[in-house]
Order: sequence, then structure tokens, then C-alpha cells
Amino acid sequence: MVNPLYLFAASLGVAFLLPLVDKLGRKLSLALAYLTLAAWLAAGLSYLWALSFGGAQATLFGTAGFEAPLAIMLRVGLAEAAGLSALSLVGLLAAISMRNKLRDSPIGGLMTLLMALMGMSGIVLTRDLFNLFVFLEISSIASYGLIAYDDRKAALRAGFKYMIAGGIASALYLIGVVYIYRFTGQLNLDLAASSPGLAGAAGSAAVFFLLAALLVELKPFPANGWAIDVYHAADPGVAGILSGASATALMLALWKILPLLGPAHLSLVAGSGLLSFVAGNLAGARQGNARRMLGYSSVAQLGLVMAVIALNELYGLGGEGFVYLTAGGLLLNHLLAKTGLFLITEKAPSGGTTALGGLLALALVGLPPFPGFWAKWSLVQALVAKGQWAIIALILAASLVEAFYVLRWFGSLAKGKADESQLEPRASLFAPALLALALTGFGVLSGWNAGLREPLLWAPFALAVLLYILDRLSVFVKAPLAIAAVAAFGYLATPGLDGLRQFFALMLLGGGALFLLSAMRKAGPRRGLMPLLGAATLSLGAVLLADSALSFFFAWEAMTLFSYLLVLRGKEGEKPALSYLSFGLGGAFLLMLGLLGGAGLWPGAPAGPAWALALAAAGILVKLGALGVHVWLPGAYAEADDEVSGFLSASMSKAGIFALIALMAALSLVPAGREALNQGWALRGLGWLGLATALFGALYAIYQEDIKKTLAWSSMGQLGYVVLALAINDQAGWTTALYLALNHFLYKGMLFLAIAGVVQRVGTRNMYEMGGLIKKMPFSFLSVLMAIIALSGVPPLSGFGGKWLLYSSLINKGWYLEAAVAFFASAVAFLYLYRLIHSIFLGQPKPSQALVKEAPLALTLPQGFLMAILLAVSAFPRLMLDPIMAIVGNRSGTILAFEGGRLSSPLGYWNGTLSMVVTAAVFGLCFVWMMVNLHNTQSVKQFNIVYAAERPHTPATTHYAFAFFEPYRKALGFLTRERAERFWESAGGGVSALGGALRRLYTGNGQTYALHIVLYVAILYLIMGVL
Amino acid sequence: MNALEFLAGINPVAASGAALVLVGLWGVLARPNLFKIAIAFTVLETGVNLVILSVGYIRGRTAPILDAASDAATASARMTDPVPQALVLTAIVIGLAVTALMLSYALRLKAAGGGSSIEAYGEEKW
Amino acid sequence: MWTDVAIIIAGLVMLAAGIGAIVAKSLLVSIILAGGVSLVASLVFLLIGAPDVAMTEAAIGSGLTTVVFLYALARSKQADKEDSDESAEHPDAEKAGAP
Amino acid sequence: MMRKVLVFLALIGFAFALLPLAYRAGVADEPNALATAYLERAPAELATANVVTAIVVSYRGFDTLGEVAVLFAATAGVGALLTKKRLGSAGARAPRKEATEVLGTAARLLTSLLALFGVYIFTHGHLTPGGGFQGGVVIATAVLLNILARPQSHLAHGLMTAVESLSGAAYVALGLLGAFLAWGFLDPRALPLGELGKLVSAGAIPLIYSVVGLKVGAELSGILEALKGDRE
Repeated sequence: MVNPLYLFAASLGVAFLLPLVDKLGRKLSLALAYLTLAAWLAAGLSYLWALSFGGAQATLFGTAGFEAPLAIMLRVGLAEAAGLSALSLVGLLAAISMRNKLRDSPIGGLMTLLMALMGMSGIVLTRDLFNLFVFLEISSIASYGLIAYDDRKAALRAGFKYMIAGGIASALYLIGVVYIYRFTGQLNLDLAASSPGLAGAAGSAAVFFLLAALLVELKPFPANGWAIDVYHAADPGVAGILSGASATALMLALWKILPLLGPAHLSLVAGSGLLSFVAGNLAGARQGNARRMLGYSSVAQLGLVMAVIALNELYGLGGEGFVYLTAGGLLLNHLLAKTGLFLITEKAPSGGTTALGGLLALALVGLPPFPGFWAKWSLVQALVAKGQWAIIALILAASLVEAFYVLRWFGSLAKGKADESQLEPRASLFAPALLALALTGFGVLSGWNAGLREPLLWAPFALAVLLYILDRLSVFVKAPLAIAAVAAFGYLATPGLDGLRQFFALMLLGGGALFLLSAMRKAGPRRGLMPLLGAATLSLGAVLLADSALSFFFAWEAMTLFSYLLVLRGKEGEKPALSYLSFGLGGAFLLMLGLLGGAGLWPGAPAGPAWALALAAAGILVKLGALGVHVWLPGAYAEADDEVSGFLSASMSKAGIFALIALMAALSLVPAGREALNQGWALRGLGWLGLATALFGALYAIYQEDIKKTLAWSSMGQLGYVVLALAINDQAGWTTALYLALNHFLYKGMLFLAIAGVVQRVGTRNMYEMGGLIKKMPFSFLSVLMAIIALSGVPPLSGFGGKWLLYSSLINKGWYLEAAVAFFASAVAFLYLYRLIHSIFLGQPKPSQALVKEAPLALTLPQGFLMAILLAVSAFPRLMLDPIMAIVGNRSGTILAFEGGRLSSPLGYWNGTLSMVVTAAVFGLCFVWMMVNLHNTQSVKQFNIVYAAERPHTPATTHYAFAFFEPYRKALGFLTRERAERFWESAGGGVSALGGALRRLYTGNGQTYALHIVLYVAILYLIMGVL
Repeated sequence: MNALEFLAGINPVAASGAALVLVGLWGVLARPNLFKIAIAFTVLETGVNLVILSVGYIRGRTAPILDAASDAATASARMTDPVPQALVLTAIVIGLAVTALMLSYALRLKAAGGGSSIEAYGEEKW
Repeated sequence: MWTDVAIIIAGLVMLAAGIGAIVAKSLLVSIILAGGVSLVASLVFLLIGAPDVAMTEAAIGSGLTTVVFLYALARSKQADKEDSDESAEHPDAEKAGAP
Repeated sequence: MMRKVLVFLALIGFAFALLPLAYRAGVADEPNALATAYLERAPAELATANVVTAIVVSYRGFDTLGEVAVLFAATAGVGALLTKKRLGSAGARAPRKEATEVLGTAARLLTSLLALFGVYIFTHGHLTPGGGFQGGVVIATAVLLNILARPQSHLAHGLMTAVESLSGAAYVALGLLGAFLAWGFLDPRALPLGELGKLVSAGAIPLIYSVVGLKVGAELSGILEALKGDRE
């Protein structure tokens, strides 16, 4: 390994000579400076390589030809090498992105930049406490200079506050160092740590001062107002360097002094770290300015890393490797993502900015496959193992808030609402792109390292990348490609799966393929749609493939991620997507806790303790949109692109059903689980939850004028039946659940596809603006008609079988009240179904819609396909029921049995073929009778309504079916007041208000910030005394 | 313990240093004028320097410099601790650097027309 | 022992001068008092066998720092004077500074 | 009022943390092992009479290099902040009163004397109290006197910059010399140690302290010059 002292010599030599070199031209100075930074990066990477793969050991380098304790030592170990590489990378990229301004500013800017980064490298490398102070000062004084280099007034204001904070921190540090020297007789870190002198109260106080200085530099809440102001106001490149590189160096400094710290110190670090994570994120929740928001997020992230380092020391979470993986992973994730985001805040919105901003934002909030995801998983895993529930709850709740505001910003960026005043249109995206690339690379590497090596699990991301590269091409090229990828995935993945999973693969992958096909309904590239829809489909497949807690959660989060982006892609998708993601992530966190607690959702997994299963079930129910946590559902389903809505409702919701079934299957595998299930109240509760979801979904659906909202609420209701059926938990119940799920997939697919055609042709989603489309779009009409017959459960289509099974199993179980409510809910469902036909296809055609054509082939084709399956399984129920009953197997309470084509239960029997034949015969006879007797029919002409001198605008006056079920509101309206919406809104409002109150601390007055710092230190000291 | 012993235990250099640190800190926290803050910081720094050197204070010992007359072998037994002195040298220079930079900031801010009170520079907040 | 007494006296002087520097209305007085604190501190350093530090503190802490302060004060006063003298806008007048 | 109370509480809290520490440490009776090692080894190993200088330039020379870097970064920051352009018209001075002839002559005389004194201080850093930083300040004082005596004269800015850059580079080069000819970066034993107490002794220490002195002098002059408002 090359002696790092040469790098210091190079940095200083270049910096010292820059004023002279600059006389030869700024280009030369810039080149020299970049070369120096690149040399640091190269050295860091070479150390990393040598230590990881080259068999090298951590090495100490002496200065001035002497060794410790006489001289200052530098150390290159794995952590140092990683930190050095990371901060040099960030520094180099930030410097490159600042090149235009560095070219036009005084040479002092470039000189301070070099000094700042050299100072940070020194902080990372030195093993001497006083030398650490010198490097802290180099990096902070150079940072003060750097902040001022381009002469922004705001940056100057913030820089002064920074200087005050830095001055107080240096005083604290010096006092700490000198007393450590007094008590140990050493300045060398390792020798001081091994000295007995620090044991007593005096030594502990000396260490406290040192620690307090580092803590202040690490920007803990509430002593961090100065830092947030600096992030807010400084040049984005400088903010990136401070948030990324400087924070890394300081964190390594904290890590370095760990051997000096006692338990009381560690508790202080852990406590203030957690407090910063929570408070920083809360304060960020209200923030509109992008850079200030990133500042709050930086504060929070650093707090988390700090807390992890200290918690590991306190509770022994997992040793050094664990710290590298979690604290290191979180830090790396933070520094790459945050620097990239800071750099992006000054770029004009464009496709590239959005894509990169999205990538970095998603990485920041810890979604797969980025390093933060793996780090958070390991962290929570270790905390679960130690039973630290309060800490877990804090971390996850604050993470959720962070995801909320970071992605709110991304949403507005994606929708082109970025603050125009901050833009610098011609700046290049080179640096952020490289950072995003590094993040992705590290993410994949950590995943590989964590044992996720099944290529098919990674396939969603690979497909997303591939299709994104081809995104300029027409959808007619990409869609077949995506379908082929899905087919290949299915071919490779499904043969190894069990019956249950194969059954679901049909709906998830097959459905995905159908909706990919339907995306060809519009020409053009339809950018973004194919990569996301393709990847989402494969992520559903990955959920089925998962064979461990981690891989299950990985696939689950991938699914959440891609579907969030799909919803966001919708024209009005910004808000629904945010709400979708908040609930999706909240649910995912619950599921994660369940999985880590031992809830096994993959074949052969053990069933964990009851609480784990309950948490997992709760997480899954959020994903299913159960009543109370359904708030995200109508918006997400309604505002996504039309084929995406179908995909979400028909296919993706089945992934939730699958998870619930897998959970219950895992439960019933072990005796303890069976016992828990047999206790009854849990299942009965689940049943009632499903039932309430079914009822309220239907109730909400009937008042909608928006066709897609109607379908969205309907989906929620229908999934409620599935949950109810599952809760019955015997052979009949399971069969019913699977049957209902498949049935829902078929008819909801048809409905959404048909409605997609209607909306595409008519150009509106409001039912009162449609009418009489039966003649223009007969195929769509047929599709909707069949679908609602199947949905409402009247013969002859398969829906009848589903309802028959449901009532049979409910009554068999003795759940009479449930059966009655279910019946009532079905009746309500019939109301909105009727309306679909009535308002859209029947009645008077609108004059403006005279030229409407049938839906494009890309929509009718998959509908025809689904229709054919529906007819087949209706006529021959055994096609569907045989595999289902084979999957269900011999569960307790086997009541269903086939005799030929006749399915019988204690309550009677159902013969699908026969009922099809009978119905067909009856209808045929009626039809013939009509043909014979009603030959006098004539069509009614459009009423020519003329209003005197005014044209009606309100829908009520122009459509007979507007507010069709309004009269029912008097009877049922009290049920549909949106209580859950109001609950979640006020919960969100409470969090936001809390954040708003917290950030009032940051008054903008540098002196107040200084007061915060001194008070913070004094209070910490008092707390340490108590501990 | 009687009062005399207590007093003898106190390191007078450290005590005056600590007092100056507090005075400086008070100025930093309570005087809104930018220049006054910088002045308070120099007082604070002087205090810190005294505290650092207090650690090397050994009663009755001389400066760690050999003169030509004295014998190198025995001289070291009469000398005081040189390490804090080396540290203070560094700290003093760094203090000057910070002061100069702080004053430049103050001048630059003032040239932009914001006045000399720190309260006028709170536009970045919340 | 006499060293200690001298140090204590010096400490009290420094304390008084330090407080004076903080409370003084005039910046000029403050600057001079702060320089005085440094000067007395350098005497203390000399007393406790640190001539190197004493020299440095005297030269940098009380000498150069005071000069830097005085320069900055003069510049600041000049700026004030110009602000009141010339009501016309400066060619490089800063927008951000306007209240 | 609230604020005053909080400031008071903060100071009380800080004092509560600080004073016990200062008291508990007390006054040492003996130098510790490390200090004794320096005291005994510095004259022998580095032929340096001033042990503080030995520590500052050699044993902990890396700190001093960093210290020079701090001053350098600060100067660069000050220079970038206080240019004429950035300070607006406050930088463009009306012609100042010419200093009197007497002062001018005295300044010329004193300047060279002071500069000589500065050089003396940093070349004798290994023998007597003082060294590069103190000598640098004295040189800067000479420059200051020059500024005061002739307000209108502009310093030879280019010369200052060149001195600052080259002395800095020379410092690094001397450090590297130690790495190549002796046992490590900044090792002053690259040059012959000579005899304890002589001017030409202590290896590269006098040289290092000289370049430090020049650099510090140039930098401090640069700060004064920037404050004067002459920077373009």
C-alpha cells in the first residue's frame, strides 16, 4: 500500500503552487486539482482492493521517521479505505459539477476545495487525537472558505453561523484532548484508549468534551440549525461535499474514538442519534424547499448512523462486520444519494433529471436494490433479535416520514413542478449519474453479499434497466419484448413451484402479460410504462419464488417500488402515488417485522410466534386495502394509467392474497399454529374485517360518478370476500377463497380493459358524460356485461359458483350473521354493477360521441382471451376447481366433493355445466320469442332538449343517470362518511404539525443556534451524570 | 479537607483559563454584533490556550530549552512538559486563521448591506 | 508559590479585561481589552516556563489579531460612512442586502 | 428576557461541566513519560536545544504542516471574500492622505530591521524560543509598517504570492527529502544533525522553520493586504 503521506504532500504541494500555476491559466489549475482528487480516489480504491482481496492487513504509517507515542500515526484499515474512497469519489464528482463556477471564481475557491477534501481525508486516516483536531480545523476552515467561494449572499449568512458553531466545537475538542493527555499521558488514540487513566469520573468528563465536539460537528438535533442553513443556502456542490464527504469523515472520527467511550457516552450517542433521526425527519415533513429538505434528511441520516454505531457497542448487535454492513451501508447510501440529490436540485427538469432524481430518492429512502435497503434489513434484524422494540418502532416510523417527504419532492419533480428559480439549465448530469451508478452497483453487491443470488429475483430490476435503455423505441417493439421476458421468467420459474404458487403464477404473470399486451393500445414510445409494468410483473413472480425471509421482503418491496412508480406515472398520479407508497411502505415495515420475527411465507418455512404472524398479516392486509387502511386504494387504482389500474386490481392484489394464504398455510403446518388458528377469535376477527371491507367497498362504489373509482372500490370489496373466505379456514373456505380470487382476476381484468377502451375513446371517466355506447362499442359492452354477471354471482357464469361456495362454507361453519351481511353486500354490489351497464352503454348516445369506435385490438384481444376462460370455467367448473381442491388438499372440515360435473356440499349441489345449458336454453327461448313477437320495435330518437337562452352546465341537467343512487344516501349515507380517510388525514396532520413545531427551533439566528449547542452540551453532561 | 488544601489543589492557570472560556462563551451567546462575536471568540481562544497550557504547568520548572551551559542529561529533570506548549502553538495560529476568516465574513456581509447585527442574517430558517 | 499568586492576579486581571471586552459599548475598547487579555496571558505563559508560547501569544494573539481587528473595524466604519454619505446606489450594490 | 435566562443556564451548565475537570486535574508534579521521553530524546536524536521546536517541527511535524495548511486555507478564504469587486465601492478607496516624510523614512529603515529580526527568529528556532510562526509574524509586522507608512503603495502582490507558494512547496519538498533520505516524511534527519547548540545543526529543522516563517509572513501580509482592500 502506498504511504498516504505522499498524497498529503501532493495535495499540499498542488494547493500551495496553485496561485502561481493559475497565472498560466485556470484550465491548468482545474486539471491539476482534479488530478489530485483523482489520486486520492485511486489510493482509496487501491487500499480497499489490497485489504479486501490482496490479503493486506491494516497498516500504521509513522510520520517524521518516528513511531507512536512520539510521533503522529496514520492508519489504513478497511473502514478508513472505504471512507477515503467514498469521500474522494463524492468530492471529485462534486468538484466536477462545480467546474463552471470554479472557473469563474477567484482561485481561492479551488484552493479551499482541495484543502477541505484533504482535511477530511486526514480526519479519516489519523490515529492521533490532536492531529485529528488539526484536520478537523483544516476541513472546517476550508469549508468556510468554500462556502463563500461563489459569493452567494445566502451562503455567506449561513457560513457565519457555521463558523460560530465550529468555533464552539473546537473549543470543546481542545479541552477534551488536553485533559485526555493529562489523564493518560498520551495523544495517540490507541495508547490513550488502553491507558487506565480514563477510568474515573475525571477521565470520563474529559472524553465527554471530545465526544461533545464531534457530536456537535455531526449535527445532532437540536444543535444543528447552522448545518441545515448551510445545506439550504450553499452552492449545491458544496452542500453535497459537506453532507456527503464531510459527514463521512466525521462519522469515521466518531467510530475511531469508540474505544475511548464508556457505556454512558455510548448511551448519549445512541440517544442523540435516534433523537436526530426522528426529529430531523419530522422537521423535514413540512419542508418545501428542496435543499433544506435534503438538509433535514441529512441530519436524520447521520443521526441514524451514529445511533447504529453506538447501539452496536451497547448491545453487541453483531460486531465489526455488522457495523460495516449496517452503519457503513447506511452511510454509503446516504452520502452517494444525498450528494447526487443536492447536485440535482440545480438542474432543469428533464427526463434525465427525473430518472436520476427518482433513482437517488428511492435509494435514499432505503428501497431495494440500493445499499440502504440491505443495511436497514440487517439493522432491524439485529434489533429484533435483541428485542429492542421501542428503537425499532422509532426507526421505522421515522423512516416512513422520511420516505414521505423525500418522495413527495420526487413526485413534484417528476411532474415538472421543481422550483425554477434554482435551475441552471446547462449543467451536466454526469456527476449525479455516476453517483447513481455507484449506488446501484453497491446495492447489487450488498444484495449478493447478503445471499440473494437467485438471478430470477433480480430479473425485475434487470428488465427495468433493459427496457429503460430501449425506452425511446415504440411500444410495439417493447411490449412484445416485455411479454417475452415474462414468458421466459414463467418458463424458468414456475416448474419448480408448488401447486399454490403455480396457481397464482397464472394470475400474476399471465395477468401481467395480458396488461403488457394491452399497453399497445396507444402508439408511440409511452415512455416509462413498459420498464415499470414489465418489472412490476416480474416482481410479482419474484414474490412467488422467494425462499427466505429476505428474498420475500426484497420481492415485496420491489413490487411496492414499481407499482408506486406506475401510479405516479398517471396523469394526476402525484398525490395518490404518495399515499400509495406511504401505506405500501408502512405495510411493508409491518411485514418485515413479521418476517424477521419468524413468520415463514415460503415453502418449508417454519411458522413463527403468534405476534410475528399477526404483524405479517397486518402488513399484508394494508397491501390488500382492508377497511381502515384502504385509504390509498381508490386514488391509486383510479389515477394510474388505465391498463395499470387493471394490472393493480386484477394481478397485483392477488400477490397480497397469496401472501395471506401462504401465511395461513405456514400456520397450519405446525401444531402450535393450528392451535392458534383454532382459537377462533382471531379468524373470526379477520372474517369480519374482510366482510366489512366487502360491504364498505360496495357502499362506496355506488355513489361514484367516476367509472374507475367505481371499479376501484369494487376491487376493494371483492377482495374483502376473499379474506372472509380465507378466515373460514377449512376446505370449503380455502376452496372458496382461491375460486373467488381467480374469478376476480378474470372479471376485473375484463372490466378494467373494457373501461380502458371506453375511456380512451370517450376521453372522460365520468359516467354522466357517457351513454348509449352499446352500438359503438358492442364488444366492450359484451365484455362488461359478462364481467358483471360473473361479479354479481348470478347464473350461469362462474360468479354464481363462487357465491354458492361462499354461502355454503359460511353456513357450514355456522357463521350465519356473516352470511347475511355478505348477502346484503352482494345486493349493494349489484347496484353499482347495474349502473355500469345502464349509464355507459344504454340510454341516449351523446352527440359528441357520435364518432366513437370500438376499442383497439390491443384491448379487445386480452378481453376476448379472459372471456373465453370465463366461459370455459363457467361451463366446466372442474377445470378450475380440480386444481384448486388439489391445492387445498385434505383440510379439516372437508365438505366439498365432486360427483361427475356436480359439486355437492351438505347444503345442496351446483352443476355449472347444467346451469349453463339451462340458462342458455331459457335465454335462447326468450330471444326466439322476442324475434317472433316483437317485430314492431323502433328506435327512439334523441330528445332535442332546448333550453331558453341558456345552456345547461351542471351534469344533473344533462344526464338522466347522474347521481343515480343519491336517494339511497338517505338510508345508507351514514355508513359512507369517510372515517378512515379523516383518521389518517388527522394523523398525518398531527405528524406534520409536530414537525412544524420542531422546526420553529431553527429561527435563523446564528446566536440562537450557538445557544442551542451550549445548552445541548450542558444537558448531555447532566444526563451523563445521571447515567 | 481544609480550605488551604482545596486552594492548593486548584490549578491557577486552568482556573483562569476556564473563567475566560466562560466569559468568551457569554460574549458569543449574548452579543449580537458580528465583530463583537469575533472578539468574544478571541477571548474564548485565549482561555482555551490557558487551559491547554495548565496541563503542562509544573511548579518550579523551567522552559524546555537547553542552554549551552547546562548539562543535557540532568537538564531534563528541571524542565516542564513541552507537549502542551507544542499544542498551544498550533492552537494559537489556528485561532488567528479563524478570526481573520470570521472578520472577512463580517465585512463581506456588511458590504452587502445587512448591518452588523447577527439578527439581520436569519433569512434561512425553519 | 509566588508564581501561583502572580498567576492568580494575572487571572483576575484577564477576567476583568475579558468581561470589559464583552460589555464595552465601543468596539475599539473591546478590541484593545481583548488584546490586553492576550498580553497578560502571554505573561502567564512566560511565568510557567513556556517562552515559545509566550512569544507566539504576544505576537499573534495580542499583536497581529488586534491589528487585524483594527483594520476590519476601520473598513467597517468606512463602509458605514459611505452608506450614509452616498445615497446613490453603488455599481455593485447587493440586492440581497436590501431590507 | 427568556433568552438571557437561557444564556445564563447554558453558561452555568457549561461551567458545571468545565470547572470540576479543571479542578480534578490539579497541578502535575512530574512530567509524564511521554514528556520525559521528548525531553531526553530530542537533544540526542535531533540535536535540538529547544525541545518544543523539536516536537513542533519533527515529532509532531505533521501537525505543523496541517497548521500551515489551516493558515493557507484561511488566507485563500479571506482573499476570495475580500476582493474589490466583492466589497463593492467600499473597496475602492479615495486617495488617502500621504504619510509624513519622517514616518516614511523611519518605516523604510524599520522595515528592513524588522524583516531581519524575523529571519533571526525563525532561523534560531531550534536554539532559542521562537520559530517560524513568530518570525513570520514579525515579517508581517514589517509589511504592516510599510502599509501604514505608504497607504497608496500597493504591495508587490505577485512577489508575495510567489514567496508564499514557493516556500510552501519547499516545505513539502523538505518533508519529502526526509522520506527519501531519512526515515519518513518530514524527518529532519535528512540533513546532517551537527552539534547541539550550533546555528547549523538539528538537521533540516532550521530550514523547515525558515520556509514556514517565510510562508507565514507572506500569508499574514496577504491577510492584512486583503483587509486593506487592495485585492483585485
